[in-house]
Amino acid sequence: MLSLLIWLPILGGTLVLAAGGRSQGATARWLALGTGGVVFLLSSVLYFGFEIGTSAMQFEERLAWIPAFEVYYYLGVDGISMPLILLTTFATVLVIIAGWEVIQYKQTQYLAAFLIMEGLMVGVFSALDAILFYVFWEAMLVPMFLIIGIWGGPNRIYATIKFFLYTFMGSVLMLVALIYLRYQTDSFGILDFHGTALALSQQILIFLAFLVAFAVKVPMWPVHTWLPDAHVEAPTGGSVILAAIMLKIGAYGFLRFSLPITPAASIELAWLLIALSLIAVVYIGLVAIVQEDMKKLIAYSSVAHMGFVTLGFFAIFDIFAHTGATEGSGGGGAVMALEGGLVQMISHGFVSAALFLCVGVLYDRVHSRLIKDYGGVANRMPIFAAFFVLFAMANVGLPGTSGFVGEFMVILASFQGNFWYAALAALTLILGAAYTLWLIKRVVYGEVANAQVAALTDLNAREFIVLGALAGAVLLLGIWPAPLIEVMEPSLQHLLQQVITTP
Amino acid sequence: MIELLLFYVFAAVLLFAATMVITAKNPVHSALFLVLAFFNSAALWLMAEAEFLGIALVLIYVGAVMVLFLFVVMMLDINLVSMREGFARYLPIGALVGCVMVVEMALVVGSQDVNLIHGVSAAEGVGMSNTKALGSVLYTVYAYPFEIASVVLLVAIVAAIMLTHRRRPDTKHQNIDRQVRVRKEQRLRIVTMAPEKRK
Amino acid sequence: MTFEMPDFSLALPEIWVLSMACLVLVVDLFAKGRESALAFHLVQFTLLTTVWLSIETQWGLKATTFSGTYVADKFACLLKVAICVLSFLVFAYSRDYLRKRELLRGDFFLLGLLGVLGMMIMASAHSLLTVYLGLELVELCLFAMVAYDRENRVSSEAAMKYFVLAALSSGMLLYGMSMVYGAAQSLDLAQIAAIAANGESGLLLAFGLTFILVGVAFKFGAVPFHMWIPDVYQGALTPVTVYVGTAPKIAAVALFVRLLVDGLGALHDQWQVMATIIAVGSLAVGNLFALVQTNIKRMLGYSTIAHVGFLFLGFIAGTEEGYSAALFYAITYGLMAAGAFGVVILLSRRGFEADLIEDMKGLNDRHSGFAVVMLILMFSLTGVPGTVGFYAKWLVLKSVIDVNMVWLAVVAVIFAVIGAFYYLRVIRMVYFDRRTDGEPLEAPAGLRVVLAGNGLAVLALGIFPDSLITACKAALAG
Amino acid sequence: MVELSNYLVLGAILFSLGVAGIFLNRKNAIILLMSIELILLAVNFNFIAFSHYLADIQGQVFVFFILTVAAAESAIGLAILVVLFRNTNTINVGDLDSMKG
Amino acid sequence: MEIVYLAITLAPLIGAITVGLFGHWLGRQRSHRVTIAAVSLSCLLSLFVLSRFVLGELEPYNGTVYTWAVAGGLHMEIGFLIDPLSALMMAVVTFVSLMVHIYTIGYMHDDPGYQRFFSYINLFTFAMLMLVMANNFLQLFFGWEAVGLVSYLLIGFWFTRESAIFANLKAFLINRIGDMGFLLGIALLLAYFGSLDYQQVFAAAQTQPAQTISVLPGLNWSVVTFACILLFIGAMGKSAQIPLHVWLPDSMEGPTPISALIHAATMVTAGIFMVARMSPLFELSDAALSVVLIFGAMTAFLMGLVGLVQNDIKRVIAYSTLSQLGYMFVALGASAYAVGIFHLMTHAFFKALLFLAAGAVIVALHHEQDMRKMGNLRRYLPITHLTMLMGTLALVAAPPFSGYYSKDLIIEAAHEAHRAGATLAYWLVLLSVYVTALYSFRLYFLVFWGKERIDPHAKEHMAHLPRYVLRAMEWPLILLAIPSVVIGYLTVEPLVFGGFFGQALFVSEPHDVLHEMGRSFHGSWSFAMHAVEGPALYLALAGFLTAWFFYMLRPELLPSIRNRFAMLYTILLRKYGFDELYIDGIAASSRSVARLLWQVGDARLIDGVMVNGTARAIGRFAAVIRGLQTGYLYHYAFVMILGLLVLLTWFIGGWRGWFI
Repeated sequence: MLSLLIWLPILGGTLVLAAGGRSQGATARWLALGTGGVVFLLSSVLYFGFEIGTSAMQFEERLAWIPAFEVYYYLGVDGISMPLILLTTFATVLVIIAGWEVIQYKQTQYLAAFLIMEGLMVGVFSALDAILFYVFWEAMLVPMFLIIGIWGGPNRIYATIKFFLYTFMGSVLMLVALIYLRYQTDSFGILDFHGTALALSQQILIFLAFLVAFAVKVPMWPVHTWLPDAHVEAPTGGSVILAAIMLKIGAYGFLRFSLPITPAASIELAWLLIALSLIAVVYIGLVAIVQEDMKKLIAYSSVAHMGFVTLGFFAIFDIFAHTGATEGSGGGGAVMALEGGLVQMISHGFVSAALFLCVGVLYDRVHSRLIKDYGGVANRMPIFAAFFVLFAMANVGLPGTSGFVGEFMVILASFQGNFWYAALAALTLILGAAYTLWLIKRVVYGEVANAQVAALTDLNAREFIVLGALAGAVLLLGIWPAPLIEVMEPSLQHLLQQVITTP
Repeated sequence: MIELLLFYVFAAVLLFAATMVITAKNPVHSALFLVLAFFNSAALWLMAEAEFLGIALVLIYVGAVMVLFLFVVMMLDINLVSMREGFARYLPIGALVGCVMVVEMALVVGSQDVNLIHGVSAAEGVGMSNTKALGSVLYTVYAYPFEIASVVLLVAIVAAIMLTHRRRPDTKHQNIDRQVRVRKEQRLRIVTMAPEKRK
Repeated sequence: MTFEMPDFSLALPEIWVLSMACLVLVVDLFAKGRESALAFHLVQFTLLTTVWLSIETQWGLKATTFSGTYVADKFACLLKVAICVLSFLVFAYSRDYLRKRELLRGDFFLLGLLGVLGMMIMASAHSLLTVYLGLELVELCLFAMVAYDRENRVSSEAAMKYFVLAALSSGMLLYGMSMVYGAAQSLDLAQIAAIAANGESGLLLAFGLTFILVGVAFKFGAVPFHMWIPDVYQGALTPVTVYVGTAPKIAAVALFVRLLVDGLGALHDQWQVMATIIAVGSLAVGNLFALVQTNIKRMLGYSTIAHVGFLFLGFIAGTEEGYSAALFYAITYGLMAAGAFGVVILLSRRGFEADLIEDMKGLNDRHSGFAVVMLILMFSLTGVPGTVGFYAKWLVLKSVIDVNMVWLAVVAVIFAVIGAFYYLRVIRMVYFDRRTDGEPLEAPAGLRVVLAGNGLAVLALGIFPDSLITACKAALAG
Repeated sequence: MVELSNYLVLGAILFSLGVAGIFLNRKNAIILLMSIELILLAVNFNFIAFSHYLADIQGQVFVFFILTVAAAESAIGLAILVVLFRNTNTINVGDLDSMKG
Repeated sequence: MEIVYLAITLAPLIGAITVGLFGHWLGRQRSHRVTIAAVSLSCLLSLFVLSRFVLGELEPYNGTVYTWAVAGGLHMEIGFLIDPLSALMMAVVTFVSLMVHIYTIGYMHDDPGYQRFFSYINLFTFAMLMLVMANNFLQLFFGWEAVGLVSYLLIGFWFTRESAIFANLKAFLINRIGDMGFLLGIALLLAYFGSLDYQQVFAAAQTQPAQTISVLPGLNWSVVTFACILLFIGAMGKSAQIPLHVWLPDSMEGPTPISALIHAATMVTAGIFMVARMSPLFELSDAALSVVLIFGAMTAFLMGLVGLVQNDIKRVIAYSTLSQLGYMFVALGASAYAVGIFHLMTHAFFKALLFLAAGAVIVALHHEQDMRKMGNLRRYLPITHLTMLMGTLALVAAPPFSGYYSKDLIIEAAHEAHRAGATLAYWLVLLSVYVTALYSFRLYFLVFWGKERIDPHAKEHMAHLPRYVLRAMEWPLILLAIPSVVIGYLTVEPLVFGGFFGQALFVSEPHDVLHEMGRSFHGSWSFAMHAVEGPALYLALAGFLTAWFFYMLRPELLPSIRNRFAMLYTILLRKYGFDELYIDGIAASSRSVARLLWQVGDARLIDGVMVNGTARAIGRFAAVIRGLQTGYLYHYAFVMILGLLVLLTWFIGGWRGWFI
C-alpha cells in the first residue's frame, strides 16, 4: 500500500515526462492529474483502514534492500505520519490543478517534478529505516531545487542554491548521526534507535546533528532565511508544496528522531529549542509585518507558525515537570502540546498552501507580488476576496478554522509548563492578526488601486475548485478536529512514554 | 680497506657528476656528466657483485639512452644563453629542502640497524655466474614480468612513433596502390576548347 | 632450483587482451581506410569479452601462478570487470569526438587497450615487480595519450608535466619498494605481509611505506601530489581526459590495496595518520579550488581530487568494509565521471570544445534527455540519494564512523556541502539558464544510447546498490 | 669493509640530487629527464645493495626491469619533449604555464 | 429541549450560509426573507425558552452537543448551558437582532452589498448565540472570536472606504489584545483547575481558592485573581473599556444597523456577560472585582466626557455606549451582577433604539452624519423624533423609563459596595449622570430642534425616500421604544431582587449588596418615586438644563466657553491621546523595530554575515589560494617534495620520538 503511494507517483511522473517528450501537453496534464487523483484516493485507504487506538506501526512492509549492510526497505505509518501523508497527496492534486494552464514553459517537466516529489515525500513520512528515510529526505530536495530554479522568479538561482545548500548542510550532519547510531545499535531501523541507551554527551551531539537538519527544514530562527527567498522565487506550486509539506518534514523529524532517540539531550536542550521557537514567534512575527512582498510575508508567517509546532514539541518536559503526569491531571498536559504541534502542522499545510495559491491567483493576473501593486481587489474579484479573507482568518487562528486548533492547544498546554511560554506565544494572536489583516487591508480592500487591478477577472472554475477544496478542509478541521486528533493520540502517547520514562 | 677506499672514490665522483648534471649550464655537458655518473655507478655495482647489471648499465645507458639524449639535445635548437637565468635565486631554498631530505633519509638508512640485515640463505647461485643466475630466474620465475616488460617496450615504440613520426606534407612519395588502380580518365584529360575566332 | 610450469589459464584475460592488442596493431596498420572502424570494434569486442572472461575464469578463486607474481582472486576480477566496462564507455564516447576532429586513428584505441592491460596486470599483481611493471605500462600509455593531439600546444604541455611528475612519483614508489625489498628480502606480497606481520625490520618497512604511500597518492591525485590533475584534465583531449579520469582510479585502488593492504596491511597504524592528512588535504583543496573554476574539465579535475579525499576515508578506516567502500567509491566515481565527460563530449563539436561550464547553458532547452542525464550525474557527484554517489559517500562515512573517527566524517561532509555548490552551478547552467539560440543536439545513436545507459546505470545503482556493494564486499573479504 | 648503509646513504644522496634537479631546474626540460635517470639510478643502488647483502638475486632482477622501463620511459619522454618543442619552440620549463589556477 | 436550543443556534447559521453562498441567485427580497425568517424563529424560540424560565417550568440545561476533540484526556466539547442568564441573553440578542434585520431592509435598500449584509448579521446572531449559550470556555472563546470576526467584516462593510478598513483593522487588533489576555486566562484556569467546563472549573476554584502561581521567581500571585484579571482583559477588549476602548468609536464606520446591533446592544456586552458568567470566580477575588470596578467607573466618566465634544451623531452615541458599558462593569465590580445584566438588557433596547433612530436620520439625510448639518428635524421625521426622545430619556435615567431602574441601581450598588475603589467609583458614576444628560440632550436638541441647517441636496433626497423604506425603519423603532420605556418597570423586581437568575449568578455572602438594597425595595413604582430622594435625578436635570441653555437658549456662548477651557477641550477632542499613543507610538515603534530586525537582523546579520558571508569568504579564499596552482612544473614538483617531507618527518619524528 505504502509502496504504491510512493512508486505510483514516481512512475506517473516518469510517464508524464515521456508523454511530454512528444509535446502532447494535454495528455501529460491529464495523466498527471489522473495519477495525482488516484494516489489521493488510494491514500484515503490509509485513513479508513487505519486502526485507531494503537501506537504500533501499520501497513508495514519490510524487504531486504541492501542486505550487505542490513538496510531494509521498511515502511510503515502511525498516527504521526499518516495525516502527513494524506496532506501530501492532497496538496499534490491541488498543485497539479493549479499549474494547469499557468505554467507554459516545459509544463510536463513541471508536473513530473511534482509527482516525483510526491512519491518521495510520502517515502519520507513512511520510511522506518534510517537510510531509506535519508534517501527520500535528500532526494526530495532535487525536484524542489529544479522547480524553484526553472520556474522561479528573477532571483531564482540565488534562492534555489541557497535553499539547496542550506538544507544539504543540515542533512549531511544528520547522516553522520544516523551512521553513528547504527554503530551504536547495530541496526538502521528507526524503531531500533528508539530507546537506545546512550551517554548524555553522545546524545547531545546526536541531538545537535539532528537539530541542524531539522531546524533548517522547519525552519527555525536563525536558520530560516532560505525560506523567504525560496518562497518568493518559487512558482506557486513550489511555494505550496514547500510550505505545506516540506516544512513539516523537519518537524516530523523532531518527533520521529530527536525526541525518542535522544530524550535526555532533549530535556537538556529543551530550553534552547523553546527559546528559538519563541523567538520565531515574536521576532518573525514582527518581521512579517513590514514585508512588502506578499509571498515573503506569508513565508515569514510560516516560520512563525512553525515556531508554535516546535514550541509544542519541546514544552512537554516543562509540562511534565509541572503536572507530573503524561496526561489527565493538568487537563491535556504534555500530550496536548504534542498534538497541538502536530495539528498545527496539518493546519498550516492547508492554510499556507491556500494563501500561496491566493497569491498565485493574483500573480497570474498582474505578475506582481508586491503589495503596493494591489488594492481594492475585492471590487473586481469578490469570490476570490471571500476566499482570501477566509484563509487569512485561518492564518490568524480564528476559531472555527483549522488555524485555531493547533494554536489553542499549544498555548493551553504550554501554559502548564510555564506562564511565559504561553504569554509570548500568545503574542501571535496580535502579531499574526497584524500582518495578515494588514495584508488583507492593503490588497483586498480599498478603492481599485490601478488599471491592472481594474482589469482583474474573478476566479475561474479551476481556481475555484482548488481554493474551495482547501476552504472545506480548513473549516472542517476547525469545526471538528476530533477525527484527526483521535488518530494521532495513541502514537503521541506512546512517544511521550518513550521520552519521559527513558532516564 | 681498499674496497672501502674505492667505494668512496667512486661514490665521490658519482656524486660530483650527479651534481654537475643538475647544475651544468649546457645540457650537452649535463648529458656527458650523466655518462660519467653511469660509469661510476657501474663500477660500484661491480663491487657489489652485480656484474651483469654493471655491464648492462654501461651498454644500455651509455650506449643507447645517453646517445638518444644527446641526439635530442642536438636536434632541438636551444638557445643556451637564457637557460640559466635565475638559477641562483632558487638555490638556497632548493638546497635547504634537498639537505633536509638527505638528512632525514640518511637518519634512517644510515642507522646501524640497517647493517644487521643479512640474507637468511646463503647465495643460491654458488658456482654460477651472476649473469647465469640472473638469466635462470628471469626466464622461469620472472617470465610473467618479462613478458610485461616486452609490452612496455612495445608501448614505448608505438608511442614514440605515434608522437614523433609525421608525414611531411611537402615531401614527395609514391603511392603504389593508387598508381596501380589508376584509370584512364585520371591520366588523360580531354579539354575541349572553343575554336579560335578570327576577328 | 625448482620451477613449476605456470597455469596460463588463470591469466587468460590478460593473455586475451594482449593477443587482441597485437591483432589490433596489425589490423590497424593494414586497414586504415575506414576511420579505423575495425580497430575500434575489435577493441570494444575485446573489452566486452574480457569482462566475460574475467568473470568466467577468476570469480570465486584465490590462486597464484607465474611463481607467485600473478594472483587471481575476486578483487582482481571485480577490478578487471570495472576497468573494462569503464574503458568501454570511454572508447564509445571518444570515437565520435575524434572523428569530428580527424584524429581518429587506431593507435588511440591500441594504446587505450594496452593501458587496460596494464591496469589489469596491476589488479592481479602479487609481487612488487608486477605492480611496478603494470603501473609503468599504464603510465606510458597515458603519457602517449595525453600527448595524442600532436598539434595541440596545451596537450603537449600537459603531457610534459604529467610525464615528469609521474616519473618522479614512480621514482619515489620504487625507492619505497627497494626499502621494502630490503626489509623483507622478497618481492612477493604474501611474504612481505608475513614479514610485516611478525614485526621484524619494522623501521625499513615503515620507511619504505612512506615513499610507497606517496607514489600511490600520486596515482590517485591526492593532495599534495595532485598538482598534475587539473592541468592534465584540462590539457588533454576530452576523450583522453575521460580515460585518465576513470579506469586508472580503479587501478590506483588496486595499487593501494595490493601494496598497502595485502602487503603492508599490518602497518596500518603507520599509514593511517598519513592517509588522514592526505584525505583532509584532498577534500579541502579539491573542493575549494573547484569552486573557482570556469573550465568544466578542470573543475571536474579538482572534483576528482575531492572525491579521492572521500575515497581515502575508506582506506583510513583500515577495515575490510572500509576497503570495499573505497573500491565501491572508485567504481561508481568512474561511472559518474565517464558520464559527465560524455556529456561534455556530446556538446562539443569541431572547433568548439564545450569545455567551459558556461557552455552547458540551455542544455535542457536543447535536449531534455541529456539534461536529465547530466542532472543525475551531477547530483550523483554531489552525493544526493537516489543516485549511486550517495552510497559511495555513505559507505566511506560509515567505515570511518565504525572506527570511531566521527570528526573525520564531519569534516568530510562539510566539504561535501561546499562541493555541492559547484555541481549545482553546472545544473544551474543546464536547467536554469535558458538559451533559445542553441540548436538541437545531434549525436550518433550509439553515443546517445551509451550515454543514456550510463546515466541510467547511475540511477539504477542509486536505487538498487546492493549487488555492487555485495560484490565489493566479497572482493575484499578474506 | 663497505657496509650496506654506505650504499644506502649514497642512494639517498643520489635520490635527493635527482629530486632537487627537478625542482631546481627551471629552464631546461632535458635536465628534468636526466634528473629522473638519477632518481632511478639511486633506486637501483638500493636494490643492488640489498641484493648483495641479502645474497638474493631478486633485487638484481628488479634492477634489470627498472633499466628496461627506464629506457622505455626515456624514449617516450624525449618524444614528448620533441612534440612540445615543435609546438612551442621552446623547452623552457618556465614557459609551460598556459594552464594554472 | 435540546432540539429547540439547536434550532435557535442553527437557524441563523443556515440562513447565513444560504444567503452567503447563494445570495446572488436568490436576489434581494428572497435573501432578506430567508434571514429574517431564521432570526424570527430563533427569536420566538428564545422568547419561549425565556418564558418557560420565567414561569419556572424549566430546569437549567447543561449538555454536550458534540465532542470537538479529546486531547490527553481533556475533553473539549461544544455544548450548551441554558439557564436564566443565557435565556435572557438569547432573548435580548435575538430580539434586537430581529429588529435590526427588519430595519436593515430600509436602511440598506440602495446598497449593492445587500445580501452580503444579511448574511453577515445572520452569522453574527449565530456567533453571539454560541457565545451566550456556551457551557465551556472553548465554545465561549469560539463565539467570542466569531463575533469579533463578524464585527470586523461589518465595520469594513464598505471596504472601499479607507477609514472603514482602517477602523476594522484597528478593531480587530485591539480586540486581539484583549483576546490574548482572555486566552491566557483560559489557559491558566485549565492549567490549575484541569478543565474547560464552567461547572468543573467553578467547582475546582471553590475547593482550592488559595492556589498561587509563580509568575516570576519570588512573585506569587493568586491563581484566581490572576485568572480573573486576564479574563477581564478580554472583557476590556470586547466591551471597550479604557484603555482598549479606542476601536469602538471608529467602528461607527460600519453601517448603522451594525452599530446598533453589534456595537451597542449585543457584542460589546459580551464582556459583561462573560464576567457575570464567571461570577463564581470573580467572587473569590476582591482584587479582581476592584479592578473591574475602577476600570468600569473610569470608562463611564471619561468616555462620557468625550461624547460632549463629538459632532458625528453616531460617535456621540458610541461614546455614550462606552460610558454605559462602564456602568455595567461598575455593577459587576460591586458584585451586583444581576444589576449589570439588567442594565445590559435595558441598555440593549434603548441604545439600539437610539442608534436605529440615528440611522433613520442619517438615511433620511442621505448619509449625512454631522449634527451641525441637521436641526429641526422633528418636523420631517416625527416618529423618529418621538422614539429617539424616549430612548434619550431612558438613557439619562429619567424615571420611570427603563434606564432609570438599571442605572440608579448601579449607583446605589456602587455606593453600597465595600471594596477598594468603591467610593471613587460611586462619585464617578454619579458625575457621569450629569455628563450623560448633557451630551444626550445636546444631541437631541442639535438634531431635532433649533435652526434648520440641512444641506438642500439632502433635503431633496429626504422628500423622495420610498415609503417602504421609512416604514421598515419605523416599525423597529416603535417596537424597540416600547421596551425602552417599560421594560425596567416590568422586570426590575424579578430580575434584580426576585432571584430570577438563581444559581446562574453567584454572589458570596459578604459581597451581597443587592440583598442590602433589597431591604429598601418596595415595588417598581415606589422605586421610581424614590428618585427624588437621590442626587442622581437632580444631576440629570442639571445636565438637561445645561444642554437646553447652551444649545437652545444661548448657542452663541459656546465658542467663548470652548476658548476658556481650550486645554480641556483639546484633550477631549483628542480623546486623551490614546489613538496617537497606539498608532504613532506603539504601532509605529514596533514597525520600526520590525524593520530593524528584518533589515539588520535577517538581511544583514544572518544572511549577510552568516550565510552569504561564509559563502563569500570561502569563495574569496578559494580565489586566493588558486594562485598556488601556478602552472609551473617545478612548483608542482616542489609541492610534491614538500608533501613527501611532511610525511617523512611525521614518520621519522614518530620513530625518534620527536613529538613526544
